[in-house]
Amino acid sequence: MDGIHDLGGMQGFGPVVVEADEPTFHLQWQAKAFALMVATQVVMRSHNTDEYRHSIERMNPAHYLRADYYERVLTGTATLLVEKGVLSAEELEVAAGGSFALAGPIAADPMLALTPQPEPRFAVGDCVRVLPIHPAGHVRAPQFCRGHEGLVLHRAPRFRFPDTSAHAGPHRKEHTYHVEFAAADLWPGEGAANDTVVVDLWDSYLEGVRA
Amino acid sequence: MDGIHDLGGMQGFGPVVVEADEPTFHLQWQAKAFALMVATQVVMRSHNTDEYRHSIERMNPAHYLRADYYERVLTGTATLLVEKGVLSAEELEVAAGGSFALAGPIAADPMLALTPQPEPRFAVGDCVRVLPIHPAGHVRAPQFCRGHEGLVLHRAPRFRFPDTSAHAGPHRKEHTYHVEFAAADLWPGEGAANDTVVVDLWDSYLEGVRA
Amino acid sequence: MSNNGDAPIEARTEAVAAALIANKHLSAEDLAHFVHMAEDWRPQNGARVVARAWTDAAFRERLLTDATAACAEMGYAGLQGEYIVALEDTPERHNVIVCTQCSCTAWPVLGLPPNWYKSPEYRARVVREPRRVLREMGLELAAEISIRVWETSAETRYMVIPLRPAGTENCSVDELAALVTREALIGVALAAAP
Amino acid sequence: MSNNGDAPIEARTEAVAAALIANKHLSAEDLAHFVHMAEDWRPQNGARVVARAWTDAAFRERLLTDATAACAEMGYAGLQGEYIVALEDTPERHNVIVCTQCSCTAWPVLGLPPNWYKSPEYRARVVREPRRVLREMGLELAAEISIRVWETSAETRYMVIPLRPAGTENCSVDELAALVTREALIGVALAAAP
Repeated sequence: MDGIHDLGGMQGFGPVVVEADEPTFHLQWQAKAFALMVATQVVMRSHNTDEYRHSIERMNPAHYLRADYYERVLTGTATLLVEKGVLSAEELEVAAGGSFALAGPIAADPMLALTPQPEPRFAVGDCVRVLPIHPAGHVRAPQFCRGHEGLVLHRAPRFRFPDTSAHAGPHRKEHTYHVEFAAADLWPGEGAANDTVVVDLWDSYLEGVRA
Repeated sequence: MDGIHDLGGMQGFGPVVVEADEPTFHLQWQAKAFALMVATQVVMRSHNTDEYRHSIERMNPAHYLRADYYERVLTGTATLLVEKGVLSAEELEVAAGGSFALAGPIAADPMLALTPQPEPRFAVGDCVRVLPIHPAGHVRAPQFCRGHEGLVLHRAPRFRFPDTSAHAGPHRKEHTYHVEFAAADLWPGEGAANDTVVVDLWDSYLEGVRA
Repeated sequence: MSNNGDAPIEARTEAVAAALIANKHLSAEDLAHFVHMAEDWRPQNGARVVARAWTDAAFRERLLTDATAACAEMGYAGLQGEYIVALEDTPERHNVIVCTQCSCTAWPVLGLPPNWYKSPEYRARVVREPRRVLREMGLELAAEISIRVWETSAETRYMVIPLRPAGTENCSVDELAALVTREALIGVALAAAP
Repeated sequence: MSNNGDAPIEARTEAVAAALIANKHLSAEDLAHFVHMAEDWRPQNGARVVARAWTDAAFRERLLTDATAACAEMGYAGLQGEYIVALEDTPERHNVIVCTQCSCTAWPVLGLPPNWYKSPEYRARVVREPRRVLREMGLELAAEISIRVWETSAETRYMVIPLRPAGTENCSVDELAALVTREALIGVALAAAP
């Protein structure tokens, strides 16, 4: 989905503020939210990582930007526990003593019909183009590189295909590629002639470009 | 700028809630914020409408989404009054009795070098493509149509070119065109075969497409 | 970073107004003037334009050719009404207006836009999934009716001329105007049945 | 609509934890286990990897060929460390890591990511204007040095091997590791001078 989480290239944000010697967790609830996120996936196996990432993406954009990282972690996890029927929204609100905003629903038709690519189609040095897709569900090709051409720097092993994995689609694994894009092509006018952005992309997201 | 204001097509938002018989203003401060917005432009001539629109675009995205419409109106207006030296941020905070978040600064290099087009280059029925531009300053070609082809339905009169008008560039007026895009081309997979989106675009934003 | 620690919005608004008035940049009367002006911009204005177009063929022609002049003829002109274009619905095509980047509207004929029109929800969604948004708002359009969404990205300000409802042959112009809501002028509703 | 009226985040977190524990889906020990695990993931781990790569040519080769195995060899493996790739800076090219869509990081070698890495500010800006962001963060790179920004969009987890600072010929491996901060492992800082 083209949601607020897909932040790459959005303008209007201020400086990046670094805290010196930042601890792993600042507050106890943050440690607990992190542990809940991992334990629901690893111990309970309530949902997988792709479903989890998508649950955060479905948060209302205003809530997403207002929330601390660990509030997003908790909101996504709680949303899935409710959607899977493990807990109810009502019991959470009673226990929390107030409102408990969850993420929005999954789109009606979240997956595109992208042909599975169990065998790698591309090699290091190939020129590829990212398909100009806009799935309504989970997808891990950032908008800023869609439609653009890049060069394959590296081929990684097969990993679960996130679009189907997040939406209970057929089991599917594909290679990913580290694809290098010229910054001057992604954002003409930013003046970064020799800078590049490398995006790690599943085979299905790509098409070959004849040299 | 590719800011949070350019919302067309962003996913993750919930239902549109209509209030029956909504009044012109719900609260007195909203009426005053509106009047300040108009009066600073029309009576004081402190800044023009393009500068004003851009001042709101420069709000921090989290603030933008959190704020009521008239809080955005006030924030943009106050930002320009401070930037123009009419008021100081300090006096505003003293008078308000607390913090007063303003919009962020104008980008260092806000205008692209788009060739002025004082004479109309296109006519009704022409096929045009929106340039894949990403100016760091004010621009009124929404991201969702950039790079896409559309059909000219109508040619409107000359109006101030917003990119230069917002940034004290050379005086410039150009025709705008009502350009129709196929929804299925803008967002493949949404299933709106016979729907279209018409965007009102300045001549400079376009290039001709040979049939 | 988000800024939640701001002074109340009433105090911030008052701070700007008071400073400009104290410095004599503006008067309290200036502000009152624009508030009154805004209160005179009402969707009833646009409704009267529509009702006249339904009943006066020559006016309809003028409205479709030059809506700015046709609206001015009825006394509706001014800020954000400098170049108005009227969009006439047909049985095959439905028109909807949005401003995705801010909230531009033809103030003199539609009034200041309502909250829903200014919401991120409407601005983000209606260009991409108009049929679903209209359905959620209570307007179910047949699949064969195509939707044209008009994005107010430049200086043209639009108004929709909805289809005249059946059974209104004997209605007066005032009765017809009463069938046209602000929502119908924007295209998220039809003109009401009498 | 934004949701400002929520119960405090502490209460919401506790509500989820208490319900899962009450229903025996999880135990308090499970939660404590993952908190302790996270506290063992420290940027000092990655710093040791870098220091060894600087001083042990055979290890550097293994790290560049198969960083997952090379890190595991030093005991750094586990969640979000299933496929690690090491990015070696050169005098001509500087590497920076980001995750624009969430905040993925190689936990076992970098630790959980710091707040700045998870902020919308960093995620939105560093892919588009890396040179300006690095400058604001205190790292001014010469114009002829090209920047490669690595977006963690799939399952590869990256770590940067910064350039070994001058004047460190006589430093021990531990002394070298102390020069490598979390920020240097992500690429927004250089290894410190001794």
